[in-house]
Amino acid sequence: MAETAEIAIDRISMVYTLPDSEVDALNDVSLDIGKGEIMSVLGPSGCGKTTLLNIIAGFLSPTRGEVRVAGKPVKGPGAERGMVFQQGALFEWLSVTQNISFGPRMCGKDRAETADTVQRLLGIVGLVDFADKPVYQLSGGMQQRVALARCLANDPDVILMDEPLGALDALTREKMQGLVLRLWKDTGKTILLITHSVEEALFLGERLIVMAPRPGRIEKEFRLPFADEALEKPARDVKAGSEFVAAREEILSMIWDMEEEIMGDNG
Amino acid sequence: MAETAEIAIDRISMVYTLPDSEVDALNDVSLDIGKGEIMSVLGPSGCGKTTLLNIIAGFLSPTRGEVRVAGKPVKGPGAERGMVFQQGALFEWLSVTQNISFGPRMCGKDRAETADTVQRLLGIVGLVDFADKPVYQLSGGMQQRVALARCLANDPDVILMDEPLGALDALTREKMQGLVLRLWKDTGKTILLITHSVEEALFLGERLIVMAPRPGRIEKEFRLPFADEALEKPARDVKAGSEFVAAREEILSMIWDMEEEIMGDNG
Amino acid sequence: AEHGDTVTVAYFLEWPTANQVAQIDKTYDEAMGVDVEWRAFGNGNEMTQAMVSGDVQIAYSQGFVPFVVGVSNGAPLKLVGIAVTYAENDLCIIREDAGITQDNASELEGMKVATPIGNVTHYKLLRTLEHLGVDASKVDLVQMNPADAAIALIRGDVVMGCAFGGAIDRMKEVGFPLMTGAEQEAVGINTFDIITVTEDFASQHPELVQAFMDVTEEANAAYKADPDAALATIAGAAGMDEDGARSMLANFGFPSAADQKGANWLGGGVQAMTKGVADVMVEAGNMETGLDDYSEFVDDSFL
Amino acid sequence: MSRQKPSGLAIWLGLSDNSFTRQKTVKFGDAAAVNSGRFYSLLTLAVLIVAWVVASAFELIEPFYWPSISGTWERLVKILGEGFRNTALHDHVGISVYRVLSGVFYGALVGIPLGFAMGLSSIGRGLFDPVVEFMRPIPPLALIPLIILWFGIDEFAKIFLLFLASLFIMTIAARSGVSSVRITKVHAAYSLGASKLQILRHVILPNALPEIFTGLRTSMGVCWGTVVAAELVAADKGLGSMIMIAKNFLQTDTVVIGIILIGIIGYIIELIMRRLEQWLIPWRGKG
Amino acid sequence: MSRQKPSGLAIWLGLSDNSFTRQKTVKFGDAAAVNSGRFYSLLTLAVLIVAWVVASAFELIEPFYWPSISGTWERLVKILGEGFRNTALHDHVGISVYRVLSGVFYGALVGIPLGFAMGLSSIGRGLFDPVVEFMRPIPPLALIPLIILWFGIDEFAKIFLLFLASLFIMTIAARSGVSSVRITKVHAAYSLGASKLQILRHVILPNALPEIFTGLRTSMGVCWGTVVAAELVAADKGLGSMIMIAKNFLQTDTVVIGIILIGIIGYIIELIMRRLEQWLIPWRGKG
Ligand SMILES: Nc1ncnc2c1ncn2[C@@H]1O[C@H](COP(=O)(O)OP(=O)(O)OP(=O)(O)O)[C@@H](O)[C@H]1O
Ligand SMILES: Nc1ncnc2c1ncn2[C@@H]1O[C@H](COP(=O)(O)OP(=O)(O)OP(=O)(O)O)[C@@H](O)[C@H]1O
Ligand SMILES: [Mg+2]
Ligand SMILES: [Mg+2]
Repeated sequence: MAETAEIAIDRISMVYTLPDSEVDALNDVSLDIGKGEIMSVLGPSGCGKTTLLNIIAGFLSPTRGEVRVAGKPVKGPGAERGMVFQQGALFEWLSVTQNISFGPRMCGKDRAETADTVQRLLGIVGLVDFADKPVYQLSGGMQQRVALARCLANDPDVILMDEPLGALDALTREKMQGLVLRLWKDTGKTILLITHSVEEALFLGERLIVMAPRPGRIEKEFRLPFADEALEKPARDVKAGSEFVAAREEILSMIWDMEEEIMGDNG
Repeated sequence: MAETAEIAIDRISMVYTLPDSEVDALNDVSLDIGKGEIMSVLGPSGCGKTTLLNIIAGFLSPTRGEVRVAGKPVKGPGAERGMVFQQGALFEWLSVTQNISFGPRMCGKDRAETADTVQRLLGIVGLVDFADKPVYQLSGGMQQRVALARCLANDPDVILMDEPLGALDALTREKMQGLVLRLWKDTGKTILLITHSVEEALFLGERLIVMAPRPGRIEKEFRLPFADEALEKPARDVKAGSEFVAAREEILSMIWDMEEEIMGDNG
Repeated sequence: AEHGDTVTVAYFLEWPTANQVAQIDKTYDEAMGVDVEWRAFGNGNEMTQAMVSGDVQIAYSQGFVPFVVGVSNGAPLKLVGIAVTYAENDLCIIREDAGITQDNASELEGMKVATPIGNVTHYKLLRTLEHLGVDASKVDLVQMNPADAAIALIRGDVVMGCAFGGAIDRMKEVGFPLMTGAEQEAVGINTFDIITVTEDFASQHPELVQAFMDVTEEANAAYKADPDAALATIAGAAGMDEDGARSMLANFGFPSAADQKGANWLGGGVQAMTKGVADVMVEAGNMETGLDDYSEFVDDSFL
Repeated sequence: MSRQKPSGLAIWLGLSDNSFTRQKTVKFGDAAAVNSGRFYSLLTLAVLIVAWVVASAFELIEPFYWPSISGTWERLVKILGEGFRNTALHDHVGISVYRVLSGVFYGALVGIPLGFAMGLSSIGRGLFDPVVEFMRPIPPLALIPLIILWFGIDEFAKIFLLFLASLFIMTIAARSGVSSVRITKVHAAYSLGASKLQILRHVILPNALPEIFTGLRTSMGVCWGTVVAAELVAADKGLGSMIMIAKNFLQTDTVVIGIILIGIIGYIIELIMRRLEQWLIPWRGKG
Repeated sequence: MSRQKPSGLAIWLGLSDNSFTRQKTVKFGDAAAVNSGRFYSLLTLAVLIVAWVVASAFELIEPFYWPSISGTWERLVKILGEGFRNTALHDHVGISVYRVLSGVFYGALVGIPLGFAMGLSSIGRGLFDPVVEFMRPIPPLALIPLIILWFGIDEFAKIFLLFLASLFIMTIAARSGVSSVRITKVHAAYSLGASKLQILRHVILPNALPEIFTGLRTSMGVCWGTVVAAELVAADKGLGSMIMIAKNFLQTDTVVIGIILIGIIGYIIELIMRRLEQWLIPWRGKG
């Protein structure tokens, strides 16, 4: 099967077997993500977002179906698929530089070259002055910038992000969104980003997937102009645009209804 | 000095003395909050929001100035000023009902009457089915509803909230905002609410105070129509309104500049 | 331990013996051609255990009962000589204020008595009680080493304390012997400590055992010739003051090698006595079974 | 690609991946992917038992180093029937357990109020700090000589030793329990109109319970270790004295039985404490 | 209302509120409002010392129960000069410390790999679980009789006992260190191209270090308590044997000196470990 999709998710299902029951975390999910695309995933808690990401990353193998990245079936984790987690995935015993250079060092890359890469990435994420600090001395926002840089240091083709900005306060978060967008534009990576924030999903997705739970599935897909827009005009203008506000409204009510239906009023 | 303000903050200053330096947490802050008003406070981290609230609550005594609530100078905490904290202030060894009835029980109120109050409050916050659950089994949103009910059980005149919704996810948070607004409308309490979310501050404040740090001070004050509007039309319509979006924009850029000025780009 | 050229000898503190002159003067080391390390123990059973483990090769002045208990359980020990005889240095002291004497000794039933369990003191206690018509099984025996027993008696935690060595002097401050050594000997309760070696050591290094016995014999002879000359040295080695050491030594006997070969001792008396001790311990329920014959564990060839 | 479900037995034995681990591609470093390995546990047990049986049958080991399996069994039956030195086995066990429980009880009785005083008041902290800080690093065993001198060898002396062993553990546990109370909880209670006494009773005490319980568990363990030592020095009854006296008679089988009993009872104590904790403090770690 | 600043001395003594506590209106229940209470500490110390001086001067207590201050001082000078039983005091201290350090060292040497095997592999966990679970609740003291029979009274036997005392603590610490590694860290490392060995070396090991260190600290404490017991049997040197022998001779002053030394050294060990921890694992608790 010839395909152009960088990530081809081919009818995967995931069933977690519990002692007394089974959870349909994903049910017959198919999705293609093109090379250089940035896609955001939205959905209520427990709809299988993390499960999906873990399958693409190769940490879980699906009960049925398969995922192909650059045409090759995923069998396990690999350096060509970088990950950025919510928080706490940095190596707190290492400095900023050591964290960023972790991938190249593990893969046995040339030292001088690695040092250059690290220097360049420190510049990109604006942490040149903090190169030798231990990461635990950094604020939450800075830590996530280190996580981004660490992921980029290996120059992966695909970047998978699981609520990367979820633990940041509102202002820092907005700034970080700009950084992600800039990186996407500059590097042309394929990015898949999970978020709980509707605004973030709208802003950072060329495409947006809304998932629904029980069984976990893709409920709706949108194609959005905002990420591209934001490359030209200020983020705040994009977010204040009437189109953005309207899209936000639509998705919010969709999720709201979805939640209501599932849980009643006890969220 | 005859005054009509429910909370009169009269030129208070607060200096924390550290071993080698002093922090001007609040500098000559004055503010009047009318009876039945709902006021939100916004400001970057470290600008003294919590300090201000703690002084009103009576946990801290200011270095200079004084706070009067209902005309009486504040000397310590009291049951007429209720508090709602971000999280972790519930008594996890008690059930939902026991948490809510804590105040009346401590004050030695009539048992039957307390039971009625609790029942009524359980209804208001939608937790009738969870009355006998231990609170640690509840989700974050439910826990904050218990915290609200617990505070209301004592029927305080003033409710002070320090980021009450800060730890909730976006959807739950929106729902809780509606609840706070409804409570305000129904009970006519004087409410002071600290938040980090611009949207929340706009939505929940008849008046909004923006504070600035070093020294902690009130930078700007707004009078807003949205809280009142939201009593009549759906929250989502209010938030999607162009006025709201514009106000959001203005305040965001104001704080953004404030932060930039203070910390450079390293948030 | 036997690290090539070290031999470890077990001994007791507060137990002044004539051969300690040779211990301090390192006569043993010279005669045996090895380093002799002296290790102090709290009771004879621990000596047996240390010998079983291989860390101690010679026990000087081990109690007779621990030896019997040990070999009955298969410990590879050999009795090669008599160290000291001491009727008056292993006694049960009863508190003065208890109002108990030999005549009403049965009042001990139900009372607490401190004794090291499973050694000569214990054995003598059992024999004494038997002689005085006390039901030993009704006496509340508390396992204690001499020093602890002395403290317990002085504090009044126990009504009677049985011990050997310097602890007896401290006990006598608050009480008197239930039976004196002489009284005990008169009814056939003999008291002596022995010299034991491990079987391995005896078979692999008989010359060292021989040398040890020779030096001991000489030291005993020298002491008997002039007891006062060595007193200071002995007291120091035993961890006592001179008066205490002198009064204890006064009651010690160090039988010569020739005497020991005689029928009273290794010539047959000891073998018989071994059986007697074993029978008493078995009867009192402290030992499972005794052996029929203990003569294979007695070796008089080094005397 | 549907997979065949492994048998329940294989999962129970830890030989097959269970439903949780089956779907993981990388298991190394993933604590949740480590199963009970029960098969290998059974293997270990089997090897140990077979080794003992073989060694016993062929008399490979001198019984005073390690007893034969049949001898140990006979001894156990005998002790169970006749007791050891005129005391029934359950009395030996009972008295040791009683001593431990008493020591922990008195330790808690004194230590908890002490810890509360130290955690709540500058005066309390100041008064007791020097004593607690100085006594804490002294192992209770080192105090045995002094305690014999002061209190003799009676029940009181032993329980006092165990009391000391648990006292400082309980004091420090209670103090840290008090200090760990979230200030927002206390503030919330004040704002709800609670008095100081009410805050002590309804906020600080329940909040300190988990740490107090941890202190109790630690105390139990330490006291169970110390009771053996206390019974070494002077005792007519108790598991520790049983071991010591048996040792004097080279009854290695009784020593082994005693050690095994001590292990089992220590384990049972730990299990009971865990249960109690789940039952009494279900909110533990959920604040 | 400006307030007068209290004197620095009054703050140091804990008699006046410091800058942190001064502004709080409600202090009860607020752990941060409890100051050092140094004045009362000094008071306690003063009372204790005066009591000792008075008791000594008027000979209120039999020296058998508690030594006089002058007698203790003289004894200390004597022991410092001549040593105790032909061994210098620092040798007694040294040998005890050496035994503890050796025991902890070997315990760590065996326990850490064991804990890693148990935390990382189902087979490792299965194989060792029965032994660890069974041996853990047995206090090392109860093993003394067996250890004397097996290994005698030499240095080896003592260190083996301490080794056992620390082994299970270290095993469990290492195991829980391994199990506590956040799965996201391991996943991140895999995604960065690390091999299993690299993950072990660069992720799991550093991540387990804080718990291993806690294990080391606990081991030190437990071994320091156990060394006293280990030295009861046929020891000629060491603080434990010094106390025991001194007690036999009713030298209460030496017993007290020994106990105080044990307390001080235990405290010093604890301080050193804390320092080492801050220095070696600065990231502790900051993950
Ligand atoms: N290891 C597991 N075992 C059993 N069930 C699991 C496991 N992991 C996840 N689940 C279940 O699978 C479903 C999907 O979980 P998943 O973590 O993928 O959701 P999510 O969309 O990431 O949720 P959230 O937004 O809360 O992170 C949930 O119902 C969850 O309870
Ligand atoms: N107990 C204290 N001692 C010393 N300085 C303090 C203390 N509490 C707060 N501060 C300082 O006072 C200033 C104001 O603190 P405050 O907690 O009131 O800020 P905030 O606006 O609530 O911040 P945030 O949004 O992070 O909660 C900060 O600079 C803070 O570091
Ligand atoms: Mg998720
Ligand atoms: Mg704050």
